[in-house]
Amino acid sequence: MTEIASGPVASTLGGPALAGALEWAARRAEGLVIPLAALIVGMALFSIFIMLLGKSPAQLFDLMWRGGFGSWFSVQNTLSRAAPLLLAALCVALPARLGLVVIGGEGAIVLGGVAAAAMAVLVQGAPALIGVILMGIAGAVAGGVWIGAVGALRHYRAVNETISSLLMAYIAIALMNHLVEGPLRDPASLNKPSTHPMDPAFVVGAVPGMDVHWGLVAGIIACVISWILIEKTRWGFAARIAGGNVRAAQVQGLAVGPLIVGFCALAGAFAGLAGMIEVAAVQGNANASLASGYGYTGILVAFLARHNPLAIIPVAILLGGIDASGGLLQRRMDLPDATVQVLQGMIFIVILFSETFYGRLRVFNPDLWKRPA
Amino acid sequence: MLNGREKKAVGVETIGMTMRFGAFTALDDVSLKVPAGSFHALLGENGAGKSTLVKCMMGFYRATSGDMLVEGREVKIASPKDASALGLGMVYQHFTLVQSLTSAENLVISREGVPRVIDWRKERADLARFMETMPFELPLDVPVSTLAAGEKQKLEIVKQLYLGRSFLVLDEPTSVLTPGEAQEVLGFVRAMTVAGDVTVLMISHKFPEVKAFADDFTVLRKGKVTGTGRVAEHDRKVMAAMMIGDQPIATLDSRAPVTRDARPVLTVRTLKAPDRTGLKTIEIQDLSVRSGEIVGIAGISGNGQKEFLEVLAGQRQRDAGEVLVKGAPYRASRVEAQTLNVRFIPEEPLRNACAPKMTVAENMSFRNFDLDTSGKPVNWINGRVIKAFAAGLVEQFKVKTASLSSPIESLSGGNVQRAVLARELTGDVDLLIVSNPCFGLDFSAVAEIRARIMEARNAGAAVLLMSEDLDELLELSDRIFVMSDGALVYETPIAMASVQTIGEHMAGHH
Amino acid sequence: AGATIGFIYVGPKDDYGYNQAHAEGAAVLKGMEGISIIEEENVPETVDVQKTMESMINLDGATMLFPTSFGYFDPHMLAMCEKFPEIRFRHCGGMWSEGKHPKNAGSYFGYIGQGQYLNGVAAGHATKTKKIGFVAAKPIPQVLLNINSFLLGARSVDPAITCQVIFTGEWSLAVKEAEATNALVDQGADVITCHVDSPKVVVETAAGRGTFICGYHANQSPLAPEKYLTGAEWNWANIYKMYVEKLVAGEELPNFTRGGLADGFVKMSPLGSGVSEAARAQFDGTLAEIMKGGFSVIKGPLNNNKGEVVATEGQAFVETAIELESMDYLVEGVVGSTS
Amino acid sequence: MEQTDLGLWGVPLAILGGAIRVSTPFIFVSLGEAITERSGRINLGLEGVLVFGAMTAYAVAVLTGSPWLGVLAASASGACFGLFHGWICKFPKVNDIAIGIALMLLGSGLAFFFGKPFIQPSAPDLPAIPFGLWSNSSQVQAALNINILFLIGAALAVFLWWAFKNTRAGLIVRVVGDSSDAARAMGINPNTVRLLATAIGSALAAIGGAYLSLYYPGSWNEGISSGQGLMAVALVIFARWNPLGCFAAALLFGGAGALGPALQSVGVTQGYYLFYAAPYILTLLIMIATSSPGRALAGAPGVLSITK
Ligand SMILES: Nc1ncnc2c1ncn2[C@@H]1O[C@H](COP(=O)(O)OP(=O)(O)OP(=O)(O)O)[C@@H](O)[C@H]1O
Ligand SMILES: Nc1ncnc2c1ncn2[C@@H]1O[C@H](COP(=O)(O)OP(=O)(O)OP(=O)(O)O)[C@@H](O)[C@H]1O
Ligand SMILES: [Mg+2]
Ligand SMILES: [Mg+2]
Repeated sequence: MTEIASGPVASTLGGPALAGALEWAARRAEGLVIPLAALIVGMALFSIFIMLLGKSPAQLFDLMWRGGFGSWFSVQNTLSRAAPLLLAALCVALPARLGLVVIGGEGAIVLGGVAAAAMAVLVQGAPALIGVILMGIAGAVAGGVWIGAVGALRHYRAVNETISSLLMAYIAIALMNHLVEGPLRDPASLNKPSTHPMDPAFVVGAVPGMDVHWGLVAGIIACVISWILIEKTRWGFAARIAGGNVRAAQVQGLAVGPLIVGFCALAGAFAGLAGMIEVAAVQGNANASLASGYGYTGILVAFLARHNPLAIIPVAILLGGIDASGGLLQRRMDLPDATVQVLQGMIFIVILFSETFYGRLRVFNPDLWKRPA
Repeated sequence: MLNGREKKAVGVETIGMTMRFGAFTALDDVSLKVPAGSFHALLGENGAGKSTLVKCMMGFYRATSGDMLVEGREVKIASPKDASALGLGMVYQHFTLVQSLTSAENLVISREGVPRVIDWRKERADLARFMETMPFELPLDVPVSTLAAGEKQKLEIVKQLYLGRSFLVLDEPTSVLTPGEAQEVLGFVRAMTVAGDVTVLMISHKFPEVKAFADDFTVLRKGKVTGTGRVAEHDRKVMAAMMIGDQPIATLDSRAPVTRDARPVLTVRTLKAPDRTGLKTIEIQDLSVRSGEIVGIAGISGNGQKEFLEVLAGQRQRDAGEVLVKGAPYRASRVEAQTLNVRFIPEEPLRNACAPKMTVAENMSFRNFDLDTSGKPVNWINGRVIKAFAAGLVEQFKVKTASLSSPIESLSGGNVQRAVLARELTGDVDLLIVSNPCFGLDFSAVAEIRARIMEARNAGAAVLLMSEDLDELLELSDRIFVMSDGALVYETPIAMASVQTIGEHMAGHH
Repeated sequence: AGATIGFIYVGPKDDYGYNQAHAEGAAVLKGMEGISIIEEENVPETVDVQKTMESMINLDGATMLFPTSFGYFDPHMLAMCEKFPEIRFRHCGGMWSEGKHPKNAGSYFGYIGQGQYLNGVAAGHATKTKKIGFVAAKPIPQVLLNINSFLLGARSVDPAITCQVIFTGEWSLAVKEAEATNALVDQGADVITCHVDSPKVVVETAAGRGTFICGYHANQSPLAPEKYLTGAEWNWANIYKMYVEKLVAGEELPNFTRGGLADGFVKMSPLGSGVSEAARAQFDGTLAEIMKGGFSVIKGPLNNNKGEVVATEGQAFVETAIELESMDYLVEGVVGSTS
Repeated sequence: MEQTDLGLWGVPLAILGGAIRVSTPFIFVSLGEAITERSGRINLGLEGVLVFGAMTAYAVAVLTGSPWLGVLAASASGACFGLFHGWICKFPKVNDIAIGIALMLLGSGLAFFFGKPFIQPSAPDLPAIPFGLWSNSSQVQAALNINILFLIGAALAVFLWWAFKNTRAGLIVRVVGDSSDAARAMGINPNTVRLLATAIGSALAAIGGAYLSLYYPGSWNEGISSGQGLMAVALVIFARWNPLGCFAAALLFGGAGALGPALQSVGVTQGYYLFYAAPYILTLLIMIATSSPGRALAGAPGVLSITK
């Protein structure tokens, strides 16, 4: 108990300092080494699969490297694909900290996009910054209301959030299609029903020096904010208590209902923002392409990141990289599109499996490296 | 298997039983002899290794080394199945009934040789015949989850008898029973041992029942046998000394008298709320707890105490009535609890008052993580402050934990209890609401916790104590209410309290 | 001079429908001297397709791209055109217009409505209930034109024929397409055609219910040889070959290419065994007329199914008419609505 | 066969026919998942299993000419996925929900990968029994042309409902789902039971896939499933883990799904997207109406992670 209070920093002399550093390293290394090892094992398994098909794993990994990370272009390609996943994954990770399994982020993304597009038409001609902000608010509110409703149904009516969020995702997509082809349709959008194009001034452009839109930055900021919220603020702490044990939270007088609804709404707002960015940075209007599965991929990202908002960033980039290299595999090795899916499935299963090793490998036990008392 | 009941009691012996969990030795060369037809008590403080020993005997754990003899013959018990084949059965400390199955399903599926397809007509007839030989009635066709704790415990024992055990281990069987029920159950089991139907090994922390029912006893301490003998030949003090060595036992503060003009801190009027089935309501007409007094609420579990507590803790909606704390309406919000100094200690704290996977330090900060040292609200969490705060409490309340950043679920039950007590009893306490605070703890832990509650009372806190343990109520309370069928049906000052009358009101005979 | 040419498909390239038709067109190029073909399937109409185009250009050195899905054009392909002015892009669908869109972009498309008109002629002879059915994805101009053409073709046989349409709302959704087909048959339709990405499900379900079928996108007659009347098929190979030959020869590529049956952009599946002699005769006659060029499917007097006039007496819209591209009505005789 | 115009009668008939046609995959997947969840595990990966089952069934039917061999092969492939999920989830700290999601990806990935050569060929269909011969309306006949798998599914639902109460295996599954400790105290190995329950559940889900590719809509392509596997898993919660409830929920879902096309076919065409959302809206409304606060989900297996 007492060594906690002093901590490794307290030691100054060489020997103890080294031991302290080792102890500190052991504490941190686990979270890094295990997933990396899992990644390698997953790749190895996939190599076997590829060899059985008579293709060369060496060529495969070479292509994957080049397609995902090997050049500045590839890196940007990867980051572009990772960008929407950051916000989509937060939509799963935040409620998960309260013990809720929300799998319907797709609905919030889609509605966020529609709301943002509608807002853009409404405030056409407004100063660019105001327009973008209003679009962002519209998207966030739409998504927030949608997933907030899932949380409210869960807390106040005991409706299971997994099923309700999934159902509501399908309903949201239907609603989006209805609006885009009906009331909100731009009559000039002939063969691709869309809402009216937004004011070009509102376009969310690329990060200077890069070919990746600001959505990436928004996503990273959202992840960092979420992490701070959960780990460093009273609301996050309260949410973790409620997620760990609702009864304990209630006994402490914590407002569990508002916490659940609030976190769900925030999660939905992030997803809605993802929809807004998709409209403002990519599509230029709302159309059926808004429902392109980011919400579902986000579930996977969140679970791989163990619902830790900071871990979402590397996981999304890994996923984006694999995705980005997928095209090259199709083109150069004549492998079907599904190859990438198989690879992702294999890697992710191994990474998820590797969680069983946390706390079980002696090397990572800080006590082993502790300086003698 | 009904025919199993014709089997005779068997004698069981362990020789040099050792059990290690990693580097920790939970059992160290334990030899224990339970002759056929005897009633043997296994004593020891929390964590002494009692449960570990019997779990090894039952094949639930595989002992590191040591042997088991049944009727003098060496046997290998690799799984609960092997134990059951030898006629050894156990009622676990934590219930192992299947909540969503009915009593009848629980009984039938536990027995051996269940046919692939169950003929319920035949099984039911068999069960009915069997139940006639039992001294208590149990509803057979409702899910176990709807049974009261006492009924569950009875069902556990009935199950073992139904399985025709000739050797029965009872791990703290009476902790959830009322004194009357405990008498009934242990009396019945005792009678069976006398008749030579079964041998019993009972783990207990309660000396009176050991005295009343057991023939022999063995004491474990830190995994070693520290004493054994005839119950009749040893008195309570001697056994206690074997259990804890010569460390001091906490003693209750002497009771400061309640002043006449002590202000009421908690007032409950015409409260109405639905119970958990939604079919019945609980109604509390008028209850007030004054500063510096302990008001006890007695009652058999399942009579609305839990719901009452949930209303007070803000976990359950109320239909009508008011709850006042220091004259102000109380809705159990966090701000109210913080400003009015209201504290809750629910029963089974790991399940009801802790987030099991969060660290010890975090759990200990639940009450004030959002306040700074001067009690003003803050929005930012400071890990260092939380740890320092927890370190102080851990020290002061002697919570045993590997580290402040271990998950609290890795602590033993007694230490979780201590941690929660430490959290809730620091600072100014004006109202303390406690439920079953000593469930499953050994006598020295019990003494310490009761002493802390009394200390809080003497410092001026109003204490509402709900307990299923009548002894505890009689020891601590200034006034006792009896709760039955959702209402407070009887009130008595401690000076006039009689176990007899209270018991009758608990059973609803008035 | 060699060239690398990229094809991008929105779905699997062997879907027995839209994407397969393009992939078959691309496959024809594979034998050509100095030409290498790269393909990517299942590319959604998001930033993904932009990155795919860029990746083909940057990593594979592609100099000409064919993003084949309609939704790729705006904004995705346009963004890439701007970014890579030296690369040539040709998009399937009639979106490109002079002055509005960059010079390195272009469109190609076929008048497949003519094919649906011929489908209608075959259907008009085959139907006994005077009710024919159309399973459609979305009420967009291209689809509406196909529906109207199908009905008008049938009405050229018997003006009492009506056509029931059911929109599924998605380009590819097997179960819904099957349900729509069943609903049409339940309402008495006995010839069915469709406009979805993969007609296989519609064709098989309709055949299973015993109705006749007209195909779309590709030749589905092997799926139901007895019941397959004919079908409107794409013939992209001609167009792709034309582009690539010009590219190799260093000639200027047309920005806007359209054609119908006469130009070999569209073709009809061989008539099936269920087609009567009379039908065959009228079919051949109409086909011959279309091959002459200047054929109008939509011509007055014609009302839409809300009773409003869409073409007055003597007014005719030839296949090239610009009005057809913004069609937002269903003609009289079609049961269904555009929203 | 007489072809008549049913007019508005077509709508209820379509709902009936749709319920029978569309529900079968939901029945199999949700019954399979009910078994798995009753044992305390949740396998969200059944969507992937269903797609792989559809592909396997179709491929084997194409290669052997026998649709029943296809169904058999599908269920075997499903069982393999189930065994894999069951095995991997027995390790401590491995999250069954997450593994399920990854399995969804892997299952459909493998199906698309190996299924490419089978998109073109036609496989023989599973047989159906014409229960509608008494009627002279071809529509009624078509609606009552009932596939054998549907009948098996219906029988299976009744059987499982009975078996969970009246067989040793059924009770053991429930024991394990309620409490691992209780099971262990009875000498049951919870991991083994869950392994088998997941394997059986996945085998059934794969049969649901076989129905899709071999009967309705009866073809193999990458879009064959529109999320039936995932939805069916959710329906199990909706059905409160009761096999009869699963059957009813599947019928409701199938019937409501037929509403959209049926209404369009009788001329109700405005806002068709909203009609297509009917199954989801209806299910959500029923969920809300039948849930109530203060009462836990009745029948939820005690150790199930998703309802904790
Ligand atoms: N899964 C586990 N992993 C590691 N340690 C464990 C685990 N379970 C229990 N322990 C250890 O076992 C100890 C005792 O657990 P248990 O709840 O059985 O205590 P107990 O003997 O009942 O003690 P108490 O008197 O406090 O109730 C804990 O201190 C803890 O360190
Ligand atoms: N699963 C486990 N893993 C590690 N250590 C354990 C485990 N179970 C028990 N222990 C250790 O063995 C010791 C004995 O525990 P046991 O549960 O047998 O105590 P007990 O005498 O039954 O206590 P109680 O009176 O509280 O029931 C504990 O203090 C604990 O340290
Ligand atoms: Mg114990
Ligand atoms: Mg204990």
